[in-house]
Amino acid sequence: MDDIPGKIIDNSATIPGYHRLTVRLEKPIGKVVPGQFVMLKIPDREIFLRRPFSVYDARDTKLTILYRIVGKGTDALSRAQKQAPVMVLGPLGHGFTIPDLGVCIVIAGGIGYAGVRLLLRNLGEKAILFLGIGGVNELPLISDLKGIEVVTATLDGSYGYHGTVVSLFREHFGSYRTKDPTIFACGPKGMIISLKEFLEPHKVPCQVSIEERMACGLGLCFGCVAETKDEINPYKRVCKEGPVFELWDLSL
Amino acid sequence: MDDIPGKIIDNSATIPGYHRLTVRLEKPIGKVVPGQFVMLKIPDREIFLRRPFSVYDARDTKLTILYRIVGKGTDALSRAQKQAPVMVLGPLGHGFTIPDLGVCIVIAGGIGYAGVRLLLRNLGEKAILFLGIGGVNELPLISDLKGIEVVTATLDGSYGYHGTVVSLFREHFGSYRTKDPTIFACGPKGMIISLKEFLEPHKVPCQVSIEERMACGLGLCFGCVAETKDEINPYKRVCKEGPVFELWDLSL
Amino acid sequence: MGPLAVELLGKTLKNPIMNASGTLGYGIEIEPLWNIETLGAYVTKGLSDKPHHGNKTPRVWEERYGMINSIGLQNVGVEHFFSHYFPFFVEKNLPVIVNFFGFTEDEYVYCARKIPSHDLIVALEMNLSCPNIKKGGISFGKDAPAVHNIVRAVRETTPIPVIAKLTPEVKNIVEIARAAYEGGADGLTLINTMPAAIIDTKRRNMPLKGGLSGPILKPIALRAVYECYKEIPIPIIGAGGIMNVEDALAFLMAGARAIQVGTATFVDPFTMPKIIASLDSWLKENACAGISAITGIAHD
Amino acid sequence: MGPLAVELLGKTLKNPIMNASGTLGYGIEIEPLWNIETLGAYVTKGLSDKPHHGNKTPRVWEERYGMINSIGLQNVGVEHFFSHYFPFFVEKNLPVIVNFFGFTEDEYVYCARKIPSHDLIVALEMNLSCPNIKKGGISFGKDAPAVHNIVRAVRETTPIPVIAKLTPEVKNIVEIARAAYEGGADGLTLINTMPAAIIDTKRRNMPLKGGLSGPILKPIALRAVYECYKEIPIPIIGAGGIMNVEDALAFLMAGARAIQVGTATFVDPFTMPKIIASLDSWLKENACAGISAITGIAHD
Ligand SMILES: Cc1cc2nc3c(=O)[nH]c(=O)nc-3n(C[C@H](O)[C@H](O)[C@H](O)COP(=O)(O)OP(=O)(O)OC[C@H]3O[C@@H](n4cnc5c(N)ncnc54)[C@H](O)[C@@H]3O)c2cc1C
Ligand SMILES: Cc1cc2nc3c(=O)[nH]c(=O)nc-3n(C[C@H](O)[C@H](O)[C@H](O)COP(=O)(O)OP(=O)(O)OC[C@H]3O[C@@H](n4cnc5c(N)ncnc54)[C@H](O)[C@@H]3O)c2cc1C
Ligand SMILES: Cc1cc2nc3c(=O)[nH]c(=O)nc-3n(C[C@H](O)[C@H](O)[C@H](O)COP(=O)(O)O)c2cc1C
Ligand SMILES: Cc1cc2nc3c(=O)[nH]c(=O)nc-3n(C[C@H](O)[C@H](O)[C@H](O)COP(=O)(O)O)c2cc1C
Ligand code: FES
Ligand code: FES
Repeated sequence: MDDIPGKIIDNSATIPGYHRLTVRLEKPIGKVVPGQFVMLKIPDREIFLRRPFSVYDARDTKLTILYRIVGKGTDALSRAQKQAPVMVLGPLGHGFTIPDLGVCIVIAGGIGYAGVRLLLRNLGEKAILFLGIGGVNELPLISDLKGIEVVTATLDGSYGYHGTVVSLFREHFGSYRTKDPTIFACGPKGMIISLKEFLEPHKVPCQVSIEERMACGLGLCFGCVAETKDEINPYKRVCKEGPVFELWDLSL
Repeated sequence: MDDIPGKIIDNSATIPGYHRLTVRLEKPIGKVVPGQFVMLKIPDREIFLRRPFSVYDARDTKLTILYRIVGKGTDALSRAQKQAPVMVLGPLGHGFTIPDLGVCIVIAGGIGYAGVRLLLRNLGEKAILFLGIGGVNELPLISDLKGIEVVTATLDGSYGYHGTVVSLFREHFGSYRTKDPTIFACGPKGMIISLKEFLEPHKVPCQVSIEERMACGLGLCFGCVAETKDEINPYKRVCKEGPVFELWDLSL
Repeated sequence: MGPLAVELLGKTLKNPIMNASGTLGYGIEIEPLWNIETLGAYVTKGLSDKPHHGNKTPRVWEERYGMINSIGLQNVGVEHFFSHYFPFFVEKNLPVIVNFFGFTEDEYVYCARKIPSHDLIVALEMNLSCPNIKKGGISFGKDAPAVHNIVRAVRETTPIPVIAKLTPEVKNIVEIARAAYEGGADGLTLINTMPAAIIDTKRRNMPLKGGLSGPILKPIALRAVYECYKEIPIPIIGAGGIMNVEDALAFLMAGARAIQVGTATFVDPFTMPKIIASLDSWLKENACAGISAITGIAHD
Repeated sequence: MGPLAVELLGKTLKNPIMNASGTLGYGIEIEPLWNIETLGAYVTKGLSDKPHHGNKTPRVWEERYGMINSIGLQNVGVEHFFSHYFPFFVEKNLPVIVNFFGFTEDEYVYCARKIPSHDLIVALEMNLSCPNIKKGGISFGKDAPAVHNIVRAVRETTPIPVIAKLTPEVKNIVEIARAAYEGGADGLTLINTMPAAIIDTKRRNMPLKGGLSGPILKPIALRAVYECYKEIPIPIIGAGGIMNVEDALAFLMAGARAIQVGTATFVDPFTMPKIIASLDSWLKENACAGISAITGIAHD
């Protein structure tokens, strides 16, 4: 882990509202466990704190993230020019643990895809991706994903299954039950909650990557906690003990 | 008076530590009385308030100031690139009043030259300039001054008279006494004070341009006052009733 | 009146934007740039029974995202204001809030007594940050009983509505606001500047201490407005670092009926007309019938 | 020891830089980036007699040039700290200041009692911003008599030097500092966060209120240090928005013996090692024999 200066080499919209940012770092970020993230210093003086983003791809001195514009920080980032200087602190947090056996089912909702992209690349054809997006126009988000089976749900029904990704997954779950499945999920809170409700009776292993507002990303401030079932110490830091948690440990 | 957007078209060092800034304004600033100033919004987000600078030159939509780097604002300004956007509020304040008759003696100390440059241009050969600088290396500051008699004092004796500009002026004063002289002065506080001490017995008319830290430049905040001999209302705003005052009205 | 109009202390203002006291001179100075009638009301520079000269310079210093001032309440005195400057507002038909202060309780009362009732005078705004020379220079606005007494004394002096303007340098602003309310205040202005100091590390000295204003104050002021809105049933005027329409909306949503812009005018003298225009567009874009409807909605 | 060394409460620290409580976790978290022995001392996260879970999220929010936090004093409890985390500092031979709090006077005393005397423990830092649940949640640090009493109670409990850490939300910080001094405090930390709130104008709600920290606090903190240095004869540790060596120098010149860095670490985790290195260069460039010589020079 280090805080590495870098320069933006690409910052273009994949689809409207979603940008892919590639940074050339002064030195390699090192080994990244899928699910880990970086704290990015956005090159705009109005943005005081850093922002957390999942590592989308990291090879040698090139680091990529995929981000959605949701507020002033991501908006400022989307306006950053090539060559703009950034600082990349990472890799941070506790990532996904890949099981030795069984089928790997990855469920991603919207920008949650960014959080599992590296996982998918590592799993390769061992994985199947259930993807939930708004409509067919968001499909280009996964255009760089090769050799992996994808089952898609769109909220507007413009492509694939018409409905939420959890409903879609529910319909397919039966065929995986006996195959020792591990589930990996990343997406909006509502998605995680309905996934939990569905899985409750089945108690299959499920790792989820969750989000909280962060200040430091390093475990220093205790600003980013999630409530767990640990009775002595319920609030765990998303940036340190997470962002990937066992679904069954969380109090959602 | 208006607040006019502009773009930097030149911002180069005249001599080390002294920059000349030329701005292309979106519309002409209008008639400027010599001694008037502008409040400049420096294109750097770290600089919160505007900074006051005398109008050095203004023709049509081109405005020039000459500034010395003394602190964080002028330092940031010196690093501003061509095409950087600025805002120019002006012309502001009460400038010099040119008498109908008599000889015009202009005394400038260091960057004080910037405050009388427009006056000198308007006076033309009616004027004589007593200039005080540190050494010969600062002489290029007045290289654009044509057709005016200049008598120079340097503190290090490297050019012209060796000493302060007020000592130099003192030696010459006798020859102007009978010529109905009006004196115009701009320079550091110490210069103004020693000028006053010298002129005290003679009581010739003397207009001085003075400086104070400013917030608004418009007479709104009463942040920039100078003490005058007015008993009812001693503190006058440098940005509104000044920056040019009758020397004999001031309590220095 | 249009959708920006607000009711304040029995008068209707055409919009909720006014200057903060002491940041728009005597009003006439801004005329070369824009018409002062643009404002909902003009708030006077702090006036006193007798004229005051104020402090020596430096009086202002820049700070990251703010500034510190130590003007020292320079003003021409209340009588001179009414004879020389007030007619300008009458001519413009612009409502006026008269900010005033004293260094003793008597001075507040004498000054208030000299302020005439006039259709255009919306209220007297009491600057309670002023040092009480009888109490060792601790400002009037810091102790609940002192606030109660001085507000009551002024309230009994004048038929004009009284607004208490509070300092944030207190241990509990809601408690102080309550004391003002119980003393008879008809409204609150929140907040005045926060005491602060500059250290010049080059010269190794302390060139200026005084009141901090500008964006740096905003989160402190917003909390004061938010907390007092819940507890005190009189209208609040918000102030502290309002730079743009977003900031103005935040204060209104936190509970302000109207807002004051101070330091922002020094950075961009057109800030207030811009905010007024942007508020108008905001109402249209958000299909909101009137600006008053958003006062306090952050509490819902 | 080198030119950066400072004496503090009978111990020598190798430099005057420490973290602010609650902004460097339990100390071990920063190890992947730099050695914690770089610091003059480590200040613990606020500890209490019993563990505390803290508040629900959101707990942090960005503000222009600062942030607001409402962590709610989550901590593992003082006993767990000493059994699990303190040995790390012993191994590193790093002086420790133990920040602690309670919700009643008794809790302060019980907690202080559990803190062992140890050569590395420089002082106990009492967080007086903590709400007093018996007094309706108003913090201990706001009234002079309350501060006097609680400091005295702790002082009588422990042989370790006691530092009072004050909140800026008071009517007169010098008066509070004096009460702490007279109650027996051996030092002061100035200042804790300032209460503030965020309004989200898009969602039209108030997502978070809590303590404001970061550069926005600096001028307020500098004034507190400057004023207390003149009046109170015990060492001051300065805190509030220190981002770089310039800021550190400003606090030292205003009167601080040492300084704490909090929020800056979130923006750049290397802030403290950078300040230490820059202070060292500054001393050389300014031909200054020791950093202690600049404490308070802005007063000369
Ligand atoms: C471990 C982790 C990994 C993440 N990875 C990605 C990623 O790969 N791609 C991506 O687009 N986003 C990711 N996020 C979310 C991203 O950090 C936020 O969208 C971003 O910080 C918002 O900043 P802003 O200034 O634009 O928004 P703000 O103006 O601060 O807020 C706008 C909205 O964003 C939400 N938000 C703000 N901060 C966070 C946060 N830290 N986590 C979640 N929501 C937040 C707010 O609640 C609000 O709804 C990740 C978050 C975490 C914690
Ligand atoms: C009416 C007027 C006209 C001026 N014209 C010119 C000009 O043509 N060219 C030029 O170089 N300078 C001029 N000045 C001075 C110029 O405004 C200051 O040098 C500048 O504001 C300093 O800003 P800073 O941020 O670099 O300095 P800071 O970091 O703020 O301070 C550094 C030093 O500058 C001094 N200073 C800061 N503000 C002012 C101020 N408003 N007036 C005087 N000293 C100040 C401080 O006392 C300090 O010594 C003028 C000032 C006034 C009032
Ligand atoms: C230069 C200056 C002068 C001020 N004078 C007064 C005054 O006379 N009376 C008063 O009540 N407040 C005075 N204030 C405080 C402002 O009215 C306002 O409450 C404060 O500045 C916060 O608002 P802002 O951040 O928008 O400036 C003054 C502020 C400044 C900056
Ligand atoms: C996330 C966070 C947690 C904090 N926790 C504590 C604490 O437990 N005890 C305490 O006395 N101060 C606490 N503080 C206050 C800091 O120690 C410090 O006084 C304040 O933040 C000002 O310094 P800064 O501007 O450098 O952050 C905390 C501050 C932050 C930002
Ligand atoms: S963001 Fe600071 S502990 Fe997680
Ligand atoms: S700078 Fe504001 S009155 Fe002169």
